[in-house]
This record gives sequence, C-alpha cells and structure tokens, in this order.
Amino acid sequence: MFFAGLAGALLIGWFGLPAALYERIEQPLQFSHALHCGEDGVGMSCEDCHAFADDGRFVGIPGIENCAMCHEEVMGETESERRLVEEYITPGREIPWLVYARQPDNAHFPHAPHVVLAELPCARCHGPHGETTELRPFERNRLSGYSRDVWGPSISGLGTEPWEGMKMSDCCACHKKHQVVESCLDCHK
Amino acid sequence: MDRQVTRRGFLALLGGGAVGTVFSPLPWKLLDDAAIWTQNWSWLPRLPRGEVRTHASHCTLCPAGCGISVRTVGGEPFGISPIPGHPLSGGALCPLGFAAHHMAYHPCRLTDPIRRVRERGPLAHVPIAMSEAISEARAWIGAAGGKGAVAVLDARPERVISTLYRWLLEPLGGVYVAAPGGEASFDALDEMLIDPPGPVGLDLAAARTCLSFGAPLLDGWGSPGALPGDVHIIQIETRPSRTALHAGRWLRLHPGTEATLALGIAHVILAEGWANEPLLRERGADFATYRQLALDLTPARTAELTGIGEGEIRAAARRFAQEGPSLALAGTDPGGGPLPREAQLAVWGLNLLVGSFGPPGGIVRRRAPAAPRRRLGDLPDRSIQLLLLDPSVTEAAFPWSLVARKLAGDQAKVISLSPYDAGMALRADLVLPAPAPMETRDEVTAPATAPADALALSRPLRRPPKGVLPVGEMLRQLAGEAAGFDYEALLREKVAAIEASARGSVYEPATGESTPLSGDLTSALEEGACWVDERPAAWPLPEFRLLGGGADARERMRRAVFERPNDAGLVLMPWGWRGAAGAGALPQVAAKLYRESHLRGEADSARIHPETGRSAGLRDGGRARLGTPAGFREVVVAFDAAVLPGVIHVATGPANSSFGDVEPVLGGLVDLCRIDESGSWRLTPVTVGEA
Amino acid sequence: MDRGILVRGADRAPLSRFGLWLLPWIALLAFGIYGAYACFAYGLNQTNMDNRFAFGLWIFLDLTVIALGAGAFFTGFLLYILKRKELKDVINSAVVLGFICYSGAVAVLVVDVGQPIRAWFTFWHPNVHSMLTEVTFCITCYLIVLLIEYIPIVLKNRRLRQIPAFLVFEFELHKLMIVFAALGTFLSFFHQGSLGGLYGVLHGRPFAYREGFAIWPSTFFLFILSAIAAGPSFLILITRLVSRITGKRLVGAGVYDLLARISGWLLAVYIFLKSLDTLIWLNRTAPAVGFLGYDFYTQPSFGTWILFAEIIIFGLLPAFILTNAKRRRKPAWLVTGALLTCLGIAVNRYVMTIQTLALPTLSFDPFLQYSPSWQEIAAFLLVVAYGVILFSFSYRYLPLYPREKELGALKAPSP
Amino acid sequence: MKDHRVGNLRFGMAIDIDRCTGCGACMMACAVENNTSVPPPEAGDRRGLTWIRVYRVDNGKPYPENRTVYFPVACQHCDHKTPCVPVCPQNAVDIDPQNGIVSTIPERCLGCRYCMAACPYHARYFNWWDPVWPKGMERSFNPDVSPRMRGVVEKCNFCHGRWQAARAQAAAEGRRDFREGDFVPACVEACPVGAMTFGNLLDPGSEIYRLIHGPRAFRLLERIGTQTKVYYLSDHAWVRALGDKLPEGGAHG
Repeated sequence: MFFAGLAGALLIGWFGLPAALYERIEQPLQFSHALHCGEDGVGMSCEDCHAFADDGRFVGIPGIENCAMCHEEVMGETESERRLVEEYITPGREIPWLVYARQPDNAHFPHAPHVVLAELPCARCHGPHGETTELRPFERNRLSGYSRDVWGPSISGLGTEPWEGMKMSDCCACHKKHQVVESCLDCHK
Repeated sequence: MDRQVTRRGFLALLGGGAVGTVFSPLPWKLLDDAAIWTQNWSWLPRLPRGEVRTHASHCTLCPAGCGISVRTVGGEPFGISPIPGHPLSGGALCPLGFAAHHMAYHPCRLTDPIRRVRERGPLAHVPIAMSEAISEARAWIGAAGGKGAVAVLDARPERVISTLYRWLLEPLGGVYVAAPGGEASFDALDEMLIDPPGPVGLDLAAARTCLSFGAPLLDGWGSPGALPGDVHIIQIETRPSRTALHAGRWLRLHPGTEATLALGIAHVILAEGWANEPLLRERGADFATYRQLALDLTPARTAELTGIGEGEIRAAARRFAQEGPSLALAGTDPGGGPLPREAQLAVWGLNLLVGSFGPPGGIVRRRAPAAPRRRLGDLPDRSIQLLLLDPSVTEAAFPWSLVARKLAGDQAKVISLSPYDAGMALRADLVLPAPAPMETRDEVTAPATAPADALALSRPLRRPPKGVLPVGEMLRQLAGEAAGFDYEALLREKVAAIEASARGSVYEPATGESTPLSGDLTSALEEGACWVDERPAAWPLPEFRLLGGGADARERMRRAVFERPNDAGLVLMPWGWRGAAGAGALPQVAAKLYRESHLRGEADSARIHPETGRSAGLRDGGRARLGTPAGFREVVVAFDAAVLPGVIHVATGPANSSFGDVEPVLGGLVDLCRIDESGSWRLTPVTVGEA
Repeated sequence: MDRGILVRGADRAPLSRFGLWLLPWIALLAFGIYGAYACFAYGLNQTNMDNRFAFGLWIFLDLTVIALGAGAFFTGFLLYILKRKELKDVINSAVVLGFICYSGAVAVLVVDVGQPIRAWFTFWHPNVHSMLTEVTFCITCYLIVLLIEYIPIVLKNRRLRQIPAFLVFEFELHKLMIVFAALGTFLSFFHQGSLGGLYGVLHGRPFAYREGFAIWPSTFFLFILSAIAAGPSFLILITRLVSRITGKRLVGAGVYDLLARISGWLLAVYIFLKSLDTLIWLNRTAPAVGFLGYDFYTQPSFGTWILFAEIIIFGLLPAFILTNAKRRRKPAWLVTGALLTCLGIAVNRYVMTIQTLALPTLSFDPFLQYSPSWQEIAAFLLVVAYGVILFSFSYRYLPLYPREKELGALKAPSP
Repeated sequence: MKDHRVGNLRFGMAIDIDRCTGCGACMMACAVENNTSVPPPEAGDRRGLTWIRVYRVDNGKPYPENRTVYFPVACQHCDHKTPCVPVCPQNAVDIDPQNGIVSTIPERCLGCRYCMAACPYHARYFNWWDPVWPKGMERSFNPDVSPRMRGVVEKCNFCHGRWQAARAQAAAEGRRDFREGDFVPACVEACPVGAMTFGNLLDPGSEIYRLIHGPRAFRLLERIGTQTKVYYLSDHAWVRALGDKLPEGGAHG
C-alpha cells in the first residue's frame, strides 16, 4: 500500500501538475526562424529584426512595418504568410505575439549590458529559438500568469541546458559566477 | 482483524502519498508560484508596452505656452518634461503641466455631450448624442434674438479659434467677451493711451527693477516659478505670497491701498524731479491735474494710509526711478481678481513717469494688432440670452455673479465647450465635450505678459475618445457647416502669413537654437518649434490720460487715493494659484500638493494672523465660519505670523472635488465676495465665527 | 454531561454555568474577529496608524503581552533547571498563560503587517542583521516549544489518559521537559532581548537609541530583565484572580511568596540598571547626536512625569513592596506590588513604542498624536477573549493546578 | 555594519533652499514619473504617498522679520549606518554598493513598517489603501516603474527607472561608466528655478562636488552620522541651523 501511495503521489507531482498548471495557447500566427535566419534560409541575422532603439532600449518583438519591408505582398505559398499579409500587413495591424521570454512588470531586463557589454549570444538565454521551424504553443502558468519559460521546461526546475529558466535565481546564479556586483535595483523596477 | 489491516493499509497509503509528494515538484513548485503571485497579483494594473518615443510640443493648460518634451509608449503619453531654454518658458513648467496627460483620464472627463436637468438637482445631467446636442444648441442660438443677445466668453483671445467665434457671432450680432480675471489686466492701460500703437507687452526679462503691485511673479507669471533675468523685485502686496516672501523687498500694504501707494511713489518721483516733466506735460492731457493730486499726497499721509513706512516709500520710489529699466506692474493672482480701475491707472501711470514706455525692459509694443473684444462689465445687465463658454473658461476663478447679472433671467441658456464636467462647465445647461490636452492640434500664442508675439503648436499625441470633436469642428457644426469654418485651413493661413512676413526667429527644440525665420515654418511647428516675433523699434510716447477717461476722473482717483477702503472690521481677500484658482478639473496627482502635503492652500483654507485669530475665538487648525452679505462658508484656519492683522486670506481652490475622487460642488469662495463698480472682488468685509 | 472529562476530584461548575460564563467572551471574540476582518478586507487604513505612527496600539500591547508571558519560560527555568520544586503548583498554568500570550501576540502581528501572505518570506530571505528577524525566528520556535509543553498537560485530561499510547507518550515527553525548558529559556532570552533591541538599535530615533555591548543595545538586556521580573508578578495576579473567581486555594502560600520575592528582587535590579541607563542616555548618548535630554519631555502629553512614573511609582515602589517578606505576605500588598510591576512594564513598552514615534526628529517636524481606531482595539480584544476562553477550558478540563484538590476551598463555596 | 561601497560612483543631490520657491513641481514630476497612486481624501497629509515632500518652514517671527523657506525632503539616501537597511527582516531594503542608492523593493516587503520607524527623515511611505487609478489610466503609466500594491512601503529611489534606462543606453554605446547628465531624477529635471543639482558626489569635476564642498552646504541631522547623500544649500545661518534638531524647534511643518 505504501508504495501505491508513493507511486500515485509521484505520478501526480511529476506529470499531473504540469498538465494542470499550464494552459497551452497557440500563437496567433506561425513563423519559422529557420527559414529566415538559418544558413539554408534567407540568411538574416537576429539583429535584423530584434534590434536596439537609439536610446538603448531593446525593441524585442519587431513591429509589423518590419515584416512589411519584405512581405509587402505575398511572396511564398505558405498559409501563414498569406495570413500575415492579409490580416496584418495590409490593414496595418500589429501581430499579438505571445512572448515566451516575457518577464513580469516588476522585473527589468536590459539587453544592452548582456548583449553589447557581456557579448552573450542570444541563445545563451533564449536557447536554439532561432533555429526553430515553427512556433510552439505559449504555455501560460495558470497561477502566476507567467510564461512557462520563466520557470523552464523541466517541472523540477533543475534544467540541464544553460538557457532553461529565467527566474531571479537563474539571473543571480550567472551574475554570481561572473562576480557581478548586485543590488535589487539592478533588475527590479 | 481485516479492518485492522485495511486501516493500517490506508495509513500506509497516506504515508506513501506524503513521502511521494515531498519527492515530487508539486509542493515546491506551487509554493514558488504562490509566492510569485503574491508579489504581482492580478488586480495590480499592468504596465503599458510598446516603443518609447519623445516628442517636442507645447502645454495648453494655461496661456503661458510652456515648451514640453513628451515621452510616449505605444502612442500614449506617459511623461512630460520642460524644454530647457525655450523662448516662452525658459525651461520651466508648472506643477500641473507635468500631469497634463493624466487629464484625459480625469473622472470628470466628458466623452458625450450632457444636458443639465436641474429639476433633479443642481448638477444632475443626462448624456445625449452629439448630433442632438448640436441641433439643440443651434436651436437655442436661433432663438436668441436681438443685438448682443449671444455672447462668447473666452479666456485666451488671439487664437484662430477666437476668429471662428467671431465668425459665429457676426451674423447674430453677438459679442465676443474676454473673460475677467487673469494675472495682468491691461484694460486701464488701454484706457490711458489715446489711440495706442497696437497691443503692448512687458519686457520683464530686460528690466532691472520691478515694482510689482501684487503680480505673482514667482507664483505663475508667464512660466510659473521661472523669472527670467535678474530683476530686483519690490513686491507690494498684502498677502505673504511666495513672491512676496522671496522678493528682494516686500512691502505689506493695507488692503486696497495700492492706488494710494502708487500715487505716493509718484509724489516722491515728481517731488525729487526724477520725471521728465516737459515731455509728460506735452503728452499727458491731464498731467497737471495728476501732478497736483500726487503732490497733495505727502509721503507721511501715504505711510499713514498704506501702513508702509515713509522711508520704505522713498527708497522704493528712488530705486524705481534710478535703477532703470524699471517696470511697475498692476497684476494679481488669478484668485484675487483684478485691481480696481483707479489702482490700475495709478500703477501703470508710474511707468509713464520714469519713461518705461517703449524702451527695452519696459512696456513694449507688440506687432500683431489686437482683435476687438468687449469687457464683461461694459455689457448691459440681463442682455445675454445665450452664452457660449470656451474651454479655457472652465477653470476660470471669477465670481459667477459677474456673468449671471448679464444673463437675461432664467430662460437664458449657457453652453460650455469643455473636456470635463467641472468648474464653470457646471454652470452650463449644455456641455459639449472638448478634447483633452494633447488630443488635437492646438495653437499656442504668447501670453499677454510676453514682450513679443509668438506661435507654436500643441501636437496631437494621443487619439481622442470616440465622439470627441475638435473645438473648431464643433464651431463649424454650430455655424450650420457654414463655408470657411475650417480650423486647420485658418491655422495654415496664419502660419503662411507669418512665413510671408519673414519676421522673427524660430526656436528648434532639437538643437535648442533660435534662427531667423526663413522658409518652411509649418513643418518646423509640426516638429514642436516655436516662432517668436521680432521686437518692433521703440515707439514715441503716445498721448495719454494718467487719470483715465471720464469727467469725474480726477474725483474718482482722489477718492480712491485718500479714502481708506475699510476702516473697521475684518476683510476677506481671496487668492488662488495660476491654473488652479477656479474649481476646474485638475490632475489627480495634484492632490499631492494639497491634501497630502498642504504645500498649497486647499480650497477654503484661511491664513490669519495669530492675534486676529485668537481675538475672533479661533484656533490654529480649527474651522471658522465666514459671513458676507452674499452668504456663509466654512474654512479651515491656519495661523500665520506673516499675515497682516485684520485680514483673512482664503484660497479659492482647488476644491477637493477637482481631483476627481469626490463629487463636484457648485460655486466657490469668490461667489461670497463683494464686487465693486469696476468689477474687482479683492476686498470684502467679513464676519467670522467658530464653526 | 461533560463530567466524564472534567479534572478528576476537583469540583467544577455545571456546564450551563460554564457556558453562561463563556457567553460574553464569545461575544467579544466575535467583535474582535469583525475588527480583524475589516483590516484584512480593506487594508490598514482601518487603523489610525499613519506614516509617522508606523507602529501603534498593536505593537505596544504585543510587547507588553510577550513580556508578561515571560512567566512561562522563567517558571520552567526555575523549576526544571534550578529545581525550585514548589513551582510545580503553577508550572502548568504558567505554560498555558505563556502559550496564550505568545499565540495571541503572533495573531495580532498577522493583522498588523500589510502583506501577511508574504510574511513567511522572512524565513525564506532572512536578513540576519535585523532584530525583527531574530524576534520572528525566536518567537516562532518558542511558540512551538510552548505547544510541546502544552501537550502533556492536555494529555493529563482524564479521558485521554485512558488511551495507553498517550500515557506513554506523555511520560516520555515529561522526561524531555528539562530539555524544552532549557530550549525555551534560551529562545526567550533572545527574543525578549531582541524586542528591546528592536528600538535600542534605531540610531535614527535618538529617543529610543541606546549604546550597548557588541550588537546588543542596553535595551536588549533591560527588556529581558523587565520581562522576567514581570512574568512572575503576572502569574501571581492571574493565579489569585482565578482562585478568587473559583473560590479555591489553588497553590500553596509558599508559591506566591517565592514568585513575589523573585519578581521583587529582579525588579529592583532592573530599576537600578534602568536608571543608570537613563542617565547615560540623557547625558551622553542623546546629546552626542544633537538631541538634548530635556527636549524629549517638553511635550505636554509626555512630560518628565512619565519618566518619574516609570521609575518611582511603577519601579521602586513595587520593588519596595515585594522584596520585603512581611509586606508581600499581606495579600493586599502582594497584589498591589504585582499589579504595579506589570503596569510598569506596560508603561515602559508604551514609552518605547508610542513616545518614540510621537517625538519629532527633524527640526521642522511637528509633534504628532495618535489614538487607536475601534478596529485596532477590537483586534486586540480578540486576543483577550481568546485568552480567557482558552484558559477557562484548560482550567475546566485540565489539571492546571495539581494541588488544587488537597488545598481545598478558599472559604466561600466554589462558584 | 560593514562598509560595502564599491567603485567611485555615489549618486547625490544638492538642493538650494534659497532658490526654492515651493512651487511643488518636483512633487508632481515625481508622482507622475513613479506611477504613485493617490490615496482617498481621508488620507490627509499623514497617510499620503509623497516620495518627495516640500515642507514650509518659517522663523515664526512677524512681518517684517518673518522669513519663510521651503524644504524639499525626499529619501536622504544615507551612505553610512543607513537606518532602514539593517532593520528590514527580509532584505526588501538595500543600498546599491555601486552607486549608493538606497532602494526599497515593494514586492519583497511584508509591510511591517519597521523601516519607517527607523527613518528619522520620514521619507518612507506606506500604502494604507489599495492603489486606485482613474479608469484606463494605466495606459499612460511610466513603463519603467512598476506600481505598488496595498500594504507595502515605498520611497524615493532616485528615479531608478531613469537610471536603468540611462545604464542600458550607456551599455548600448559600449560603456559601463556614468557620465554627468546621463540621467537626472524627475524632481531635478522639473525644478523651474534650477534649485536642485544631481550628480556623482565623488567626481571632483562635477557641479555637485563643488556645491557640497562649499560653505553653503549642510545636511539634515548630520550628527546622527548617517552621512546622507542629499545636501542642502543656504546663505542664511538660521536656515543652516535647521539641519540639526534645535531645542526650541522653531518650526512649522
């Protein structure tokens, strides 16, 4: 009996919990990073779309006019490109992307110090996102409302990959490793 | 036995479950998420996201026309800061200006027209459709027959909008009226000068000495707080205003004796021969009379009447006459109301004596001709059947009775164009929603006190709510879509005219430099530039009447000067801050300056000298009941050793309701005040009792 | 009907009477719960605290209650460590009292903080420099200790004793009592002290700031002393109150005498050191940071009289009464002395909390006053009612006073 | 407490009392910049949220001897023996070792208010009410400062939102250092008479360095030894005397 209970609890904890905790939401539109920036793709670089504004702010998700630069009208034959042009570019609507790496309001993450000064590659925190051929569903934590990527894909929180987890503890760990002098206001606004 | 086993088994199951749970992420993950939730729970407002941009523009909250740089996130303004070195504001911005973008969300904000239904209570109203409102307004306008039956009250003339008002009035034989009050009143000056060479301005920046008769130079004169140049201020004011407290010299004169002191100073100037008498005699129709009046008023007598020491009077007079260029200003804070006519004449007159007309640092001429306007006081009583209030009148602080006595009884209608149902809009039977700051392109002209004309734009930086029309468009519809009622076109014409004149200079906020006007002004203004007219050459001293017009001019001045306005009893003197003197809507955060810190006098807070207070049976921080023939009002008492005994200075606003978290109230303290024949409400005998 | 579970041998009032006695307290409890609910639902604007009076009635009374609760650990210390066997008579009631005081105080603190759901962060991200962390940790641990000490008393209930397992468990626990007594003593010393340190370390508040040894300001030690001086006095008061209400001689006369003697002498020592400390503070500590001693006492409501009252009326006087055998044997004197001692502690805690915040620090600060709102009072009455009810139950069903039987009635038949 | 100062950057402010006209622009700019909520009317002046608060102080004398000045008081950012830092039980308050900004992190705060009792400058404010804003106004919030919830303490952080933005910009330009004018807090930018100066107290070339080492400089409650980084300037002895607690007070909030 003891082991039955043990097994049951373990099952619930390891598999029931994630299923119950996260709600999966499909992205409004499909997008293939591989197609755009892979060497077998158009060969764009991350910075072509995810750039810094002149005041040092990271623009993050590019605006629709950015897509319009190439996709003024349909070039390929993919369904999502057609939708891109018809539903967003032509009417000039922004795409309501669901951002995997979105931090909460009270956290401030400046890209410039990490990308420009520390010269971290995007993949260090975002993983091989740039090589994906399609956008996985956004997983929203029902309790905290955050993206699953903040905690990391593995429910145990003990990710094996360096980019797993974008919690405060993950930031601090890296800062500690590189002897970055810390204070609350570095990252909290 | 079995039961024993199953029970034990059950316990074992639980035990296993417990152990398993501990070794599963469940408790830890949930604990962590719960912790995160408590730090950022869902009913906390979410921050806006989007690209952050900065735009140069101008503030339209008051006539000062301060240059501002506006930060927007995703097309929504979130931060306002002053533009250093701006020609109109000199890098300053008043407290309210910093929260101008909050006004769009003021709880009193109107997005639909409202019709007053007074039978359900003084402020009860119902929302109606814009089309319905317009047609109703037009019906009222049509119904108002006869010359002067329709009037427009505007606190900021000289704008394109003012032209549209005139066009609207023309076919109706209506009158365009400048709202009473404001810091500087040039009415008396206009009256003094026989055919003046156009409108005048004040060149305070270049002055070295300034005799300010109550002008709130540091409380909101032009751009609040920022006083250009290093002018020595002699503040002549009864109230310990911040200007008085920070002036080079403060003369605390008895209430209502400004005329006396001004003429007393004139006495010293004339007696000691500082004035250019031959010229004055040649130009001044009534100089001899004036001179005699002044000489009759000995410094001793002046000192006795005004309560200012003889020495002080002589010192002030000498400094004013010797340390030129110098200016004498007849101005008051917007709550205090204008000085009486005679006082204004006496004060402006001082400038004539020392030759401050024309040269830099004095009273200078401005280029653009002033459009004709009437004074409210000059209209016959009970003559107006339909009154239209410009948005700029919403926050005005004059006593409503000034207007009410001109309205033709109860059937007279009042229509207010206003973004908020607050302040003067509460008096209107129909309120048409006007855009809030930064919602439409708006025009900024030089304040009346500026030395030269100017033109700049307030740029549309956020989308106005659905159904809210620009003021120009509303006027077009009120005029029955008459031809030519095109605000934008008129504005372009105005700019084009300036371009054509190729006069003046353009200040570019981007570079912070002024360059002579050349070529395309329109696009420059669109980018937040500010055009400033060049100064006309000094002008010859025009003909003038020091005592003003009228057969009894001398007698009136004599009375004003030699009779002490109030001999016994307490006097009530209202006062208010620029932009916050009336009961108009204010940004909610302005509550920080009033409720949360008492830095500024909240509505109905009274400053009284401790002795006066105690003898009236009041205590510091207590409440008092003020009574005048016009009614009663409760005020909060604050003892202040700097206040003149016998005087009660009561702040006119803002009322608690202006911050939007309380129900608006009709009428303010000024409605208790006595209004003299020249339309001044500065002094009112008052009775005080403990509340 | 509850005869079967009443304390064996001791006679208790019929259940109906007991219920009647509880009724008003339950009403009070309900009122208190309502007050506390208001604070949770609408926020702390329900109180009359403000940005200057960051602490109010609650903190003041918490400090007092915790000081009075010191009787628990101190009696335990005397009994188990110093082997003062005569205290067996009161140890049980002392433990219950202590538990009531501490749990009550913690309950009020939960209402007092702005974000109770985040209060546990103190254990997650503790700041070891903070006296408040020390307090939080010690009080939490000590509350657990008190709970453990409470258990055997509960198990002594005659119905529960019939379960063999419990009997064994209780016996085992008893052998451990000395350990818990020691632990409790250790913890209590620290948090009583830290509560004093709470204010002593505020160098921004020269009225409260005290110099000291190492990281501990003098108030750290004064609070310990005053607490262990007041604890026994409080125990005396409560025991006498109970025996007056129940009309029973609950403990041997020697117990009162011993408690009073301890209380008296400790108080004497405390007052001596307190006076010394006050002199140093007025003449050295405060002036050194630009605050003049007499300036603290210029406010009408906080004149020098408060200092006088604290040291003479509530200090020397009770010490004078309790240290003398003849006087403390007279019940009237005994009660007066004990009462004054407890009140003295209250005054001291009041001065440290309220007066500290009322006094201006900046030269252009006004002197401010504060009076609690009904919600604040209600939330505290909640604790009082809770205490009375819990104690009543304990008295009715648990052997709080082991020698109650043999000592028998006071004189009048028991109510 | 150990001295944790790192590097040669110490943010500080100098406020010229003789220039301040008490207009309140600093208070408004501050409230807007930091998305400060407005408590209901019953909050009065004792339960408000004014990160910077201007006090009216006069010498209590009648005209013509009467003198009045205005004292803008924000967090003084004590550099030494910072009263609020060691008392916080859960590290919600810390002092940035790199620039000396004393910060408060509301999302860590449990609302025990011990730090408020510790602060002699009354620079800390508690959210006695749930923050409420007019409908839809969160759209015009400053995106760089997170709003606070009920039951937590907040105070001036030298406009940390601006500091973070400035630092990001500097990083984008490839530099780590702070240069004069990289950023100033909203209040300093707002002051219409230029009475407030902000900068690096340790930079001998800076304007603020010159001011705080001049004869006009003084600090509030200097003798408590908190080494505040907000300095005040005045020519008048009676004003400078206000820095220390005076036996006779002579003050009117």
